[in-house]
Amino acid sequence: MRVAESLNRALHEVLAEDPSVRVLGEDVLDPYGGAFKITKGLSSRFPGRVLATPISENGIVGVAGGLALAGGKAIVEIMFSDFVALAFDQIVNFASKSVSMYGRPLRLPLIVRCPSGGGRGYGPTHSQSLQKHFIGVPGLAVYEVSPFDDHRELFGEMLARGEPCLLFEDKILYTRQLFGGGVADDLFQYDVLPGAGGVARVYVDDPEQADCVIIAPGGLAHRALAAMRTLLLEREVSCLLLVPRRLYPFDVTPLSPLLERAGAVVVAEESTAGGTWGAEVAHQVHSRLWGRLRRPVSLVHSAASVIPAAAHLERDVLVQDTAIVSAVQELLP
Amino acid sequence: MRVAESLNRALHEVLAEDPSVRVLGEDVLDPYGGAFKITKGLSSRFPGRVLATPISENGIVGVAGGLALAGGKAIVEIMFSDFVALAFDQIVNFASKSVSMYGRPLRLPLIVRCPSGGGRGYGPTHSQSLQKHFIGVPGLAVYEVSPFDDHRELFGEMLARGEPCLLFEDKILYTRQLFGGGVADDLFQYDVLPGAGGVARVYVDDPEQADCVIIAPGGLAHRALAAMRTLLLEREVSCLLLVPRRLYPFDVTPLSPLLERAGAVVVAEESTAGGTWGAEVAHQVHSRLWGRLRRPVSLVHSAASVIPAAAHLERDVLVQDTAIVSAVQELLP
Amino acid sequence: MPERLLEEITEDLSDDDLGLLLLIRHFERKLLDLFGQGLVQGTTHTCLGQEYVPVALTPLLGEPDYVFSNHRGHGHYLARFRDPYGLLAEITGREGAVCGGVGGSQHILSGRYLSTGIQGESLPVAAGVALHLRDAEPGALALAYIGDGTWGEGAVYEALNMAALWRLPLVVVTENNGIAQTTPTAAQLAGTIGDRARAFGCRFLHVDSRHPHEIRDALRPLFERTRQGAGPLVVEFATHRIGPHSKGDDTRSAEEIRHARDHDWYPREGGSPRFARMDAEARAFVEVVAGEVLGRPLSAREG
Amino acid sequence: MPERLLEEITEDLSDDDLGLLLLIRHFERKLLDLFGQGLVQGTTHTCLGQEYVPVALTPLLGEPDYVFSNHRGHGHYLARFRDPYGLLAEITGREGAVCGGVGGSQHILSGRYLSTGIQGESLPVAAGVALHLRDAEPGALALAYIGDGTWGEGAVYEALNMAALWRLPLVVVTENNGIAQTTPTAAQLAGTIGDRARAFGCRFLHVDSRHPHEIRDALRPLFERTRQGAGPLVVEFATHRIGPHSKGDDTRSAEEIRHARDHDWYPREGGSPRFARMDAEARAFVEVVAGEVLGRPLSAREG
Ligand SMILES: Cc1ncc(C[n+]2csc(CCOP(=O)(O)OP(=O)(O)O)c2C)c(N)n1
Ligand SMILES: Cc1ncc(C[n+]2csc(CCOP(=O)(O)OP(=O)(O)O)c2C)c(N)n1
Ligand SMILES: [Mg+2]
Ligand SMILES: [Mg+2]
Repeated sequence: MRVAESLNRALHEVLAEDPSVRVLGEDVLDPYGGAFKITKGLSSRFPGRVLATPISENGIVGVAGGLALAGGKAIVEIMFSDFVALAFDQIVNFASKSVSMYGRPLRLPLIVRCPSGGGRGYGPTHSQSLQKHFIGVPGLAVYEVSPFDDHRELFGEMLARGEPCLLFEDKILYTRQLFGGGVADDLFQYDVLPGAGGVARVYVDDPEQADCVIIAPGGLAHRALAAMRTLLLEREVSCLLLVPRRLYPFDVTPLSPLLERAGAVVVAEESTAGGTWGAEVAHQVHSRLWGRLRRPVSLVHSAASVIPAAAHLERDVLVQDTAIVSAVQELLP
Repeated sequence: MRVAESLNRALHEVLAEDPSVRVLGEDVLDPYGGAFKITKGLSSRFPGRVLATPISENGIVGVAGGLALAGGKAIVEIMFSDFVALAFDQIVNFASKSVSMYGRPLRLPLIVRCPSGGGRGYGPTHSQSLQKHFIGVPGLAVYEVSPFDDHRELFGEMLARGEPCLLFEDKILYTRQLFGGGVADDLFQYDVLPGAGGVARVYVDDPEQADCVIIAPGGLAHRALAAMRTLLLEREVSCLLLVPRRLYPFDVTPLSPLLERAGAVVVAEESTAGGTWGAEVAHQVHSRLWGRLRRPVSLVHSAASVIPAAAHLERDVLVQDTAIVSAVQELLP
Repeated sequence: MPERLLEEITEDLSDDDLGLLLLIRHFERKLLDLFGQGLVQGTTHTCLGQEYVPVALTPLLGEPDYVFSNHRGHGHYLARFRDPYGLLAEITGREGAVCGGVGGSQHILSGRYLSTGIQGESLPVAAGVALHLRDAEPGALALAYIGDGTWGEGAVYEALNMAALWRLPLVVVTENNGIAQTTPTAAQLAGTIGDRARAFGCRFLHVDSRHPHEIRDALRPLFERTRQGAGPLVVEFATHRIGPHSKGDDTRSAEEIRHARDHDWYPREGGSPRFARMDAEARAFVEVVAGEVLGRPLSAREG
Repeated sequence: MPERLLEEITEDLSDDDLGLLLLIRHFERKLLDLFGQGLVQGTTHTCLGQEYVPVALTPLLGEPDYVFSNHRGHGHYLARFRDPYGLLAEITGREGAVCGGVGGSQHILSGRYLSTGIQGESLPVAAGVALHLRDAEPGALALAYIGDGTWGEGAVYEALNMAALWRLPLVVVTENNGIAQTTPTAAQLAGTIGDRARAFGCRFLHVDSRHPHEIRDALRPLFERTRQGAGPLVVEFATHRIGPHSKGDDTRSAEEIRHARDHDWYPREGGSPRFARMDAEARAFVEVVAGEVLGRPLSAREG
């Protein structure tokens, strides 16, 4: 099953199980089912609970906040995550404030789905990875879709938080296969790190025997895997990949033993450098494992540039597997 | 002279010297001169060049972007920086993209002034320090007002960049005196670190003889000074305070010799933790000075909370000098 | 609606209405007082001159209805809850504060009443609540108060559009006091609020009256139709802010302020004996409230 | 403006107008073709059926005027610059691309022409440019193209309000093709665009005609007044998108698509001999352009 289908199926299940959930977004109705088809079939199956909205990102998120406030649950689709910039106020100043600024906890079950990332030639305003701009807001959780994850469980966890959640969905994943059965490919297997809130770990034989740990959100999974393959086959370097479900709040503690054992850590993400999620993770790692790493955590980002539309220029800018390979190699003796 | 007057005077000079500069914002006209009086006198002296706008933060920043695009220069006042959330799209997706996304450099001299920070009892939506959410966008520089800085030079530098700049102005500074003549107070002197793009350094006798370096943006200056005083008088610990003019782009290289000599670094800012400017600085420091610090860089933030309106509750949440004192003490042997 | 003689207004009112009007008036006056004495921090926006709007509207609302208020919300709150203790405790950060002192003057939640300090932000939220009510509690509505200046925010139009498209039970009450902070309406609003509302497919009523009975009579059937699915209603009150925007920041000319004061519902000459008595009672009551609340310990934060 | 017989349209036109119309038509058709062959990446929105709008408007604009275009901007660009080489190179990332291949189909800057891919974002920017022009180059104007769906964005109203308040030389051209991606206008827009524009103090004209001469005659005096300080003008073209939203994503029923096609200015029966000749020429020219451009090396990025 492709990741798009998995997300779509998860939404079907969520709506079937909980009649208080609504879905809102631009062009989400059948037969179209959303620009990336993630909402396909929902409007036919759950009439009245799926709303095609005007082109009003700020307004839509506000409406969803109102639904959530009044006792419903709302899932918003932002057509391209770049447009979530228009809803920054409703997300940061309304929804995530409301859950605590009235002096007592308020439930506000709201998910804002954000198809993100480049690699599809959509150009500078349709390709960004804006996760980092939403990190570190009390009352706002940030998640990212991973091809190793159980998406039904993911939506369940987000709705159960009772506070606004952003879900970044790297568009590049939509057409990729969901991993299943613990097998990533012919070389790598995966499982879930126990007690870490849904962190997948991907490794050759033994997660505790890696030369280097790569931490990356779901959108980077395939590039990380490709890098691990190269490193293993061409340099005999074995890596452990950790893919967290939730980017914020994020606590590196349950990962530390693995990181310490390897002594070398790379964090990769598609964003440009500067104030990133990776820098946050790195800071936690450095603080916790001071004196126990061989080298400082290495951050892998895209180039400091807008994301060009032309495929060959875009490739030069965005993080590729080769950048991860280089970062790992530079860390090792 | 108070910082508010210094900023006001700088704006007067900028408008007097460059007839292409306009000022836009809510309630910026005389006799009011803006909610914090920073634009006082401008509309009387430069009629037609100062525009009181409707309450339309996104629109105002867009209009300013248009002015800048067409050959003018624009300075926008956002009444409270919290409202800049409404203009996130125009800032991140239009102004900072436009300077490079058309395949060649485009000049877009635009300053968005953002009165920020708490400590004045304005409550959760009027007290935030949102700097971190704007860090790391290519084409977008982030500055912060410092009481050690030359504000005329600051505005000059921002306009000369020819790209959008956010200027955070901690409201708590407005009523504080601008430092002058190299004297911070009876204990501390200051000067400008050469070759570092306007980083003030504040120290007892010798900037090269500090037990610890504190890096903090301008809004934290007085709290850092108070902490340094306590540390010096009560613990005989001498600190060097570094206050950068520009938060992004930020390069720690020119600061490294000072940091290395001290071997202990604290970065303090008023934001909540998570994806902060401080984490970015820390990452640069760790990468550059690997193996040459006694302890990991310590980050000081406000508590992970909304900012309460009531003064006593607000104080508990926001960074105080005492938090900086503790952070420094924990770093030292 | 033609305007009645000003003096008539207070005399026609029930004790209940008049008492509420006076409670709000004296509460706001006391607040400015406390500010002057440095006993209140931060900012606060009093509704002096505009008290009659929530007093008129509140009886049109039932328990299931939501109210969204804004920065100038003390009157909205007091009209709904008659709880000066909780509100003053909130504003001064004392025990018994309705939101523990976390929200303060501009950020209040109590039951189905919510205010927040970012202009225009509440309108899409109110539309969302109305959407929920439309389907889950038919007959209930969401009412949102905004000022004339807030019509500068794009969020207002995104919300009106969706509310009209989806025929939501939303009432937008605009207190058009002719000014936003220091900016006259004519300098920040092109065209008219009425034309804007209608252009977005909303029903609209302009209200000049300051008489609660008249206002209620005019609005009752319109609210009713909104409850029954006729879609959003925008009501514009021509009103006057007779005090400063927040505190000590009134940049209007003496003449402009006089003009505003001329429209005050509060009789200049002191009014009838009943009025004088109730006025004195309200004033005294607010003094009691203030004394009691300011004597309380500071609020503690939960959690 | 009454609508003339469809067949007349192309016959009345000068060679220049007709040539431009046909250039745009064949350019867009070729693009869909190239997409089909996998020779174009990303996304692109063709203006099939709407070509006459920029063809009609461009002669009303002078060098000092700014044009703001949107996602559906190939016609706007070609009408202004007649540069199919630069545009196709941009869309396919080849040497000679007008923005080096960085911007692509939706993000183009050339002189005083600028497009961007976020709906509504350009309106406040265009207002700012108009403000600059009003004072620095009186007589010049800024013209912004938006679609009907884009009237959902709050930024549109913030911009119209300021443009009207400040009497800016801004023309907002709405190509109302009755749909936004897959959403019919009636499902995303309450009220009407005309009422909205007027409610914000803008002058307004609805245009049904597809005839460039008629359109120009109707608009010339209105543009002139906007240039002379009469404030913003909103023009709504009732038009039809006869192709998909981008590629292969037309969810309309066969009947709806037929209805759109019935409004195509491009004669179904092939038209006059002159038409047939020029049509063949334009088609051939676009083939030459495409062959030449696709033979070029990939664009290199400066700096
Ligand atoms: C988004 C936003 N921008 C600006 C402000 C600052 N502000 C608070 S009240 C106000 C004026 C509001 O005017 P109006 O809507 O007419 O209400 P009034 O104060 O007259 O009751 C402004 C600009 C704000 N709170 N939120
Ligand atoms: C802010 C924003 N939201 C959504 C989109 C995605 N999008 C691109 S075109 C489009 C439909 C636009 O409709 P309309 O304005 O009517 O123009 P048309 O496509 O019909 O020419 C949408 C939703 C976008 N580009 N920007
Ligand atoms: Mg007002
Ligand atoms: Mg359309």
